[in-house]
Amino acid sequence: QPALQKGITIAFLPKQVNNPYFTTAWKGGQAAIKEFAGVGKQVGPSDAGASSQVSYINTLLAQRQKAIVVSASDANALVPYLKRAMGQGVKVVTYDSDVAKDGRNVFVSQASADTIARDEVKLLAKQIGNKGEIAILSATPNATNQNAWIKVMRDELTKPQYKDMKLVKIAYGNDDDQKSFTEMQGLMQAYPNLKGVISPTTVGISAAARYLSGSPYKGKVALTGLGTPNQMREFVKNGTVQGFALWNPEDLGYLASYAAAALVSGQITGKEGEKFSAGKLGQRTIGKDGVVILGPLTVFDKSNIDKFNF
Amino acid sequence: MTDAAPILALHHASKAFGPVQALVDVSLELFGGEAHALLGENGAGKSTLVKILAGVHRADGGDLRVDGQPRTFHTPAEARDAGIAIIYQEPTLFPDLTVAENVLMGRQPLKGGRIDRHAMDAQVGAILTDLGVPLDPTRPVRGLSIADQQIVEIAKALSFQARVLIMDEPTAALTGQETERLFRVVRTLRARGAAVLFITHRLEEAFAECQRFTIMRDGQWVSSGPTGTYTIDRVVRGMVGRDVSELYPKQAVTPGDVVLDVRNLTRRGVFRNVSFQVRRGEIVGLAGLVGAGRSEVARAIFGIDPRDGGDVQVRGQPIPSGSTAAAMTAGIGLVPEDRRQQGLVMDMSIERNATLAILPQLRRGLLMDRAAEYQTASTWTSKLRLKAHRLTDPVSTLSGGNQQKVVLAKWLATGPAVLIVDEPTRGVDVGAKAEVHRTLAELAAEGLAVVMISSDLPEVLGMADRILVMREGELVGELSRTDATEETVMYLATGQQAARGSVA
Amino acid sequence: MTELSTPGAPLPAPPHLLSRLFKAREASLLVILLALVAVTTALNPRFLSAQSVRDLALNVAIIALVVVGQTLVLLMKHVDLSVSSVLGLTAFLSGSLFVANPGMPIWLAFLAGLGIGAVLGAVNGLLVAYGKVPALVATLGTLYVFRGVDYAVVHGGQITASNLPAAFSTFASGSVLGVPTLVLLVLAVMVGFGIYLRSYRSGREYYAVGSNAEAATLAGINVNRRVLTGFMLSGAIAGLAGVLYLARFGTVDAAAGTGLELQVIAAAVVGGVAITGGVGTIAGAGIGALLLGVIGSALVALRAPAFWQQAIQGALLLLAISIDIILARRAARAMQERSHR
Amino acid sequence: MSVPNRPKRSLLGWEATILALVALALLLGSTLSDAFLTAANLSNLSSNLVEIALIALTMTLIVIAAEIDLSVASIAGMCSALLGVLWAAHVPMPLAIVLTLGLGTLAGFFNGWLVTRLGLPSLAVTIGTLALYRGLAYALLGDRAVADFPPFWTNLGFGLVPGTQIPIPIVAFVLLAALTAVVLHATPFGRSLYAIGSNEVAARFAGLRVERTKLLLFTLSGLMSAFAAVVYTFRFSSARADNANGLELSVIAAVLLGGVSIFGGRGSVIGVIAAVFLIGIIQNALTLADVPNEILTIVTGLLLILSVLGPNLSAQLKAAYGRRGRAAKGGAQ
Ligand SMILES: Nc1ncnc2c1ncn2[C@@H]1O[C@H](COP(=O)(O)OP(=O)(O)OP(=O)(O)O)[C@@H](O)[C@H]1O
Ligand SMILES: Nc1ncnc2c1ncn2[C@@H]1O[C@H](COP(=O)(O)OP(=O)(O)OP(=O)(O)O)[C@@H](O)[C@H]1O
Ligand SMILES: [Mg+2]
Ligand SMILES: [Mg+2]
Repeated sequence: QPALQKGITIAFLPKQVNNPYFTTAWKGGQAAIKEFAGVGKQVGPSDAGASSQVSYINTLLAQRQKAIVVSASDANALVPYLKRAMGQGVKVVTYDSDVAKDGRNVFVSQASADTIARDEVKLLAKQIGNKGEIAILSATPNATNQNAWIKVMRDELTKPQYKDMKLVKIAYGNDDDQKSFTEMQGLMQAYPNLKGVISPTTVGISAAARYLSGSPYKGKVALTGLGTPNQMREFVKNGTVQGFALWNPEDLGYLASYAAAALVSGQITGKEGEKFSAGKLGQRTIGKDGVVILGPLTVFDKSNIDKFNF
Repeated sequence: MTDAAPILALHHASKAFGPVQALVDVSLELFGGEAHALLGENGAGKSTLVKILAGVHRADGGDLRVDGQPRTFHTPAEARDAGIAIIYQEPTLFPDLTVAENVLMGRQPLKGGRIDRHAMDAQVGAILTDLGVPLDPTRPVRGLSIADQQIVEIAKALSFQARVLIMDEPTAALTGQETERLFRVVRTLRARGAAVLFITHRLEEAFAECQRFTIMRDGQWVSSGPTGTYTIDRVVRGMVGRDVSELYPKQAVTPGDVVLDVRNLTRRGVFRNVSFQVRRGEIVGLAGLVGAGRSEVARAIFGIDPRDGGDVQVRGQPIPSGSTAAAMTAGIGLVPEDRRQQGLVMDMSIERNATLAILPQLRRGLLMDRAAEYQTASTWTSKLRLKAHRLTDPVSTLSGGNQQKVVLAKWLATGPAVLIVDEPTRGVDVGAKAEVHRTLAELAAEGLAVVMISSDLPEVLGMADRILVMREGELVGELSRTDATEETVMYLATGQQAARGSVA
Repeated sequence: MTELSTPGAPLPAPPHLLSRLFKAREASLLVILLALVAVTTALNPRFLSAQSVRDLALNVAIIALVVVGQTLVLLMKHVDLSVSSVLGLTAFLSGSLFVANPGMPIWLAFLAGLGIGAVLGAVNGLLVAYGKVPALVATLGTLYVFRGVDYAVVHGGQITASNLPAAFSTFASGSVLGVPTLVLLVLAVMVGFGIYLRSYRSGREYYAVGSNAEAATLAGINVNRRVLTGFMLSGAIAGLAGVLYLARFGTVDAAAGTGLELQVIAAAVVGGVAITGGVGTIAGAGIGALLLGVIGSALVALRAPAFWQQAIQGALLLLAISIDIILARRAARAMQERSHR
Repeated sequence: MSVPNRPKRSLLGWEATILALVALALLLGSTLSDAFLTAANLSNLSSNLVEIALIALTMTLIVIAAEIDLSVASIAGMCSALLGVLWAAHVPMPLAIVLTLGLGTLAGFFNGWLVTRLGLPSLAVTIGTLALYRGLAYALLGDRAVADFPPFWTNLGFGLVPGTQIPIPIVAFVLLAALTAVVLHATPFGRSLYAIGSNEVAARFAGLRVERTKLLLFTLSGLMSAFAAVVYTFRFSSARADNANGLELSVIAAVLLGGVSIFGGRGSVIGVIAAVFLIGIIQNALTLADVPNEILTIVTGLLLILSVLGPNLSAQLKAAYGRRGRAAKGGAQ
C-alpha cells in the first residue's frame, strides 16, 4: 500500500465557520494534517446556506486543492458541484453531514444514524422509566443528519418496550440559541404532561438545559441529546440533566483528514472493505456506501463528565 | 416717526448659487416704526435676501449690522435671538404636530423643566384670536389649506417680541379680510417701534402699507426711497426694466357651446350640489373666501378626489369619478394651487416637468421621443418668458414665480379643452402676471374654456366673463362681468357687508 | 377655516384631538392584544400561568428595549438596521470582559455595553447626519460591518454561562415582587423615554425633525446634532440590550441577535410608529413588541403545527398593521369633515 | 415630500466610477490569484450571482419609484418549495414551472395590492409578507427536500452554453437586463417611474397612473423572484423551504451600491448590474486569496457606505472650497 504523500492540500468546508462545534472538529483535522505534513485550511460561510457553500467549492476547485472535506448544509445542492470537482481529480470527503453518495468519495460518520437514534431513545427511556409524553427539539427543518436520526427514532419508538412513550411534538430551534430557548418554553406550555425531551443538537440541548434549570420543571422533565461536556457540565452537576451523549468532534475532524489523505495518496478509493490507518485512531475500514464510522457515542454523566474538556 | 439710525442694515451683499448670481452688491436699511416694501420681478433675489437676513444662506460678501453692530448669522436660531422674525415665502411647518407646537417649537412654555401644554395652547390660542382666526391650536397642521398654513406662519412670527419682522409674500394666499387683519397687527408692531420688511407682488398693498420702497431687478439694487417719491409706473418700470402691457388684456369673445357641464357635484363635508357650465372661449371666475372649497371642487372635477355625488360632462360625454386619466383624455387640465407639492417634481429638470402631463404622447414607436420633448418644453417656456439658466436645470433652482410658469407650461402643453387654474398667479410678479393673463385670454379667444380660481379679486374681475361665488362649500351666486364689483362679490362671498378697506 | 369662512362658528373645541387619535390607535392595539390573550387562555389555561407569563415578559423585554431606540430613530424619518449587529457585538464583548477578569463588578458590564453601543451608534449618526448618507444605506452597511467585526472577534468561539458570574446570570432569573429584575429595568427605560419624548423640548425635537427637517432648521433646531444623538441613543440602548441578552441567555456566539432588526421595526410599525417620521409613541411601540411576542408564544401554546407558525405570524402581523392604518384613516377623515363644518 | 439628506450625485459620474471600480476589482483579482482570470472561475463567479442579479433588476424599478420589496427572497423560497411539491406530485415540468411563476406573480400582486389599495408603507407590508411567504414555503414543503429533478432541466440551471463557458442562466439575465434598461431609460413608462419616485403627488396631478404603476411593479417583482427561484432550484437541483434565505439584503445592497437613491427618483440599470458584479468579483477574489469570511462581510458593508459617502463628501468639499473662494472675492470689493 502506498505511503501517505507529503504536502497534500486539504480544505475543510464546514456548514458555518463560526460554529464552535466545527471549530473543535477543525482542531482535530488540523492536528492530523500536521502529523502527515499536509497543508490544511478551513474556509466557509458565516450563514448556513447551500449557495454560499457552493461558491466556496468553486473557489477551492480553482485553487486546485487536492481534497475537500465538507459538512453539507444541503444534501443535494452541493452534489453537481462536488461531482464536477471529483471529475477534475479532487477527492471529496464529507463529515458530520453527508451528501448523496455519488457526490463524495467517503463519508466520515460520527456514528451510524441507527446507533445515534437508538442510544438517544434508550437514554431517555431509562430516565423517564419508558413512560410518558416526549418531544424532540431539533435544529433546522432541513438539517439532513437531524432528519435522518429523527426518522430512525420514530420507528425505534414503535418497538414494544417503548409502547408507553408518546412522541407528541418535533420543535425546531434552527440551531439558534435564542430560538431553541423559546421553543423549549413553548413545549412546556403546550404539553403540560411532557416527561422528556431529546435534543440531538449541541445548540438545542444547551439552550433547553438553560431554560429548564431556571424553571420549576428543573429535575421533573428529563432532557438528553447530543451536547458538548463544556456546555453541559453545570447542568449535569445541578441535576437538570442526568446524561447526554456525543462523539468527540475533534476525533471526527482528525479521522476525516486521514481519510482525505488516504484517498489522495491512492491508499483507498472509497470502496467497501478498503482499509487505511488513521494515526492515533488506528486502522479503519470503509463500510457500506463508502461510510467510515468514527465509533460508538460517549455517554456523559456526573461520574465521567469532568474527564472531558471540549 | 423714522429713527435716525437703522435697526438693521445690509450693505453690498452678494450671493451666488453655482452659476446663478442671485444677489449682486445689494444694500438695504430697515428703520424702526417703519414698513419697508421690497419689490422686484420673480427671480429678482428678494427671497434670497430674506434668507441671508434669516441666517439660512451665508452671503458671499457684504456686511450686516444690527443696531450698528456688525453681525453674521450662521443659523436661523441666531437671527431669531437677535429679534428678527421671518415669514418665509413657502410655508415651513410640521404637518404631524399641532398648530400650537408649530408656533412655539423650541420655545414651548415650561413648568418644572417639562412642557406645559395648557399654557402653550392658551398662548397660541390668544395669538390666533388676535388675528381673528378660530384655528384650533390643538389640531394637527396636516390637512390645513395653504391659507391656513400661511396663518400659522404669521402666528409663528408674531409669537415673540420681534424688533424686525420680515414677511416674504405673506398675503399671496390670503384674501382681503385676512390681509387687512395682518396689516392691523403690523401697524401695532410698528407703533411699538419694530421695523418691518414686506415683500409682495400686489403693488396696491405696498403703496397702502409701506413708508419706504426698495426695488430690485436681476439680483441688483435699482432704487430706494420714501413711498411718496414713487408711482405705480415708476415701480413697474424699475422692476421690469420696460413698460408692462395692460395687466388685464381681456378680449371680448362670444361664448360657443357648452364644454364643461358640472351637475350637483358633492363631496361629503367639503362642498354640496355645485352645478355650473362653461362654454367655449369663456373665462369663468370662481371667487370666494379661502376655505370656501374652490380647490376641492376643482380637484373633484379633475378626478384627484372621488366625488360622493353629481356628475361631470365634457362636450356631453360623462367622466367617471376619481379618474385623473379619464379627465385628461376628456380634455380637462388643472393647474393646482400648491406648486411645490402638487405642481412640480422639484428635482426633475424644467424640461421634464413641462412635458410630464403629455408623457404618453412623447413616443416614437415604443420609445421616448427626446426631440419632441425638448421642442414642446422650449416652445411653452419661452412663450411664458421663463427666467431660467438652462432647461435641464432642476426646477428647485427657480424662483417662486418662475416655478409657477413651469406648471402653467406643463398644462398648456396638453392643449386642453377646459383649463382649471387654481391661483394661477399666486406669487407671480406684475410682468409675468400680465403674460399669464395674456396667454389665458388668447387661449380663450382660440376657444379654450377656462375656470379661474383666484383669491386676487381684481384678477377675477379683470379676466372673467362670468363670476361664480362660493361660500362654505356651496355655490351662492353668479355675477356677469358687467355687474361684478369687489363689493358685490364680497357680499355674496361673506353673506354680509365686506369689511372696510379690504384690498385683495 | 377663517372666521369669515365660517361665520359665528363655535371654536372647534375638543382639545388634544391629535393625542386622542393616537390613544385611539394604541387602544385598538390593546383590544387586539387582549382578545388574543383571552382566546389563547380559554384554549390553554396554562398560557396565563405565572411561569409562562414570566417567560413571555422576559422574551419581549429585550426586543421592547431595542424598539425604544428604534422609535427615536424612526421618529426622525430615519431607520437603524444595525441594531441586531450592535446587540450581538456588545453581548459578546461584555461577555469576554467577564472571561478576561472574572472578578469584575456587574455594573461595569452594563457600562461597557452602553459605551460600546453608543460608539457604534455614533458611527451611524455621523454617517447620516454629517456624511448625508441615507439612514437605510448607512445602517445596512454597518449591519454588515459590525457583524463582520463580531465574527472576527468571536472567531468560532462562544461565551457560555459557566464563564459568567452567578450574580450576573441571576439578574435575568432574579425578581422583585415576582417581576423579573430585567423586565423592571426595561420598563424603567421605556417610561423614562416615554416622558422625555412627550414633554421635554429636546424630546419634541425628534418629532419636529421627522415631520419636516427643513422647518426644524428654520425653527432653530440643530438637526444634525439631534440626528447624531438619536442614533447614539439607539446604539447605546441596543448595547444595553446586548448585555441583558447575555444575562438572559448565558450563551453568546457570533450569530447572536441575527435578524433581530426586522422584528424590531415590525414591532414599532405595528405599534403605530410611522416609517415616514414624526408620528408614534413609546407606549405604542411597546405594545407592538408585546403583541408580536404574544402572537409568537400563543401559536406554540395552541399547538399550531410547527410548519405553519411562521406563516400565521406573518399573516397576523399584516392584519395588525392593516387594522391600525384603517382606524387611523377613519379618525383622520372624521377630523377633516369636522374642520370643514 | 422633499426628503432631507437626498444624496446629490451626478449619475453618469457615479456609473463611470463604479465601472472603474469593477475594472479595478478585476485587476486586483488577477494580482491576488492566477486562478482568478480563468474562464472557468469567471463563469462560476457569474452563475453564483444570477439570482441576485435577476431580482435586482425589478428591485431597481421599485426603489426608483420610492418603494421597496423585502419579500423577494421569501417569494423565491415559496416558489422553489412549490416547484418541488409539484414535481414530487409528478406534475409535468413545463406546467409546474408555469404554476410556480404564477404563484410568484400572485404573491407580488398581493404586496402591490396592500401597498396601493390599503396605502400601507411598502417597508412594513413586505416585512410582513417576508414572514408570511417564507412561512408558506415551510407549510408547503416542511422539512422535506425534493432533489430528483430531470437532468434536462437541472442542466438549464447548472450547465453552460455548448462550446462556451457562459452559464445558461446568464444568457437569460442578459436578455432581461437589456429589456429592463430599455424600458426604464427609453420609454415614457420608465420616465414616469422617476417622476412618481421623486414626487408622487405631483405625478398624480399630472395624470400619471401611480397606483396602477406601483401595482405592476410589485407584480413584476414577484414574477421575477419566481423566475429566480426556478433558476435557483435547477442550479442546485434542490427544492427546499429555506432556499434563497436572506437574499433580499444582498439584492438591496447591490441596488443601493448601484447608485439608486433609496428615496426614489434616481438610479440606472447599468449602475446596478455593475454593482452586483462588483460585489461578486471582490468576494470571489478575496476568497481565492483565502481572506477570511468576516473580512468579506466587512468589505461589503464598507463598499455600500462609501458608495454614497464618497460622492457626498467630495461634493461638500467642492461647495466649501467654492464658498471660501467667493467669500474672498466678496470681501475684496
Ligand atoms: N437654492 C438655490 N439654488 C440655486 N439657485 C437659486 C436657489 N435659490 C434661488 N436661486 C436663484 O436665485 C434667484 C433669486 O431667487 P429668489 O427666490 O430670491 O427670487 P424672488 O425675488 O424671491 O422671486 P419670487 O418673487 O418669484 O419669489 C433666482 O434666479 C433663483 O433661480
Ligand atoms: N390637503 C387638504 N387636506 C385636508 N383638508 C384640506 C386640504 N386642503 C384644504 N383643506 C380644507 O378644505 C377647505 C377648503 O380648502 P381651500 O382653502 O383650498 O379652499 P379654497 O376655496 O380652494 O381656498 P383657496 O383655494 O383660496 O386656498 C379648507 O377649510 C381647508 O381646511
Ligand atoms: Mg421669493
Ligand atoms: Mg384652494
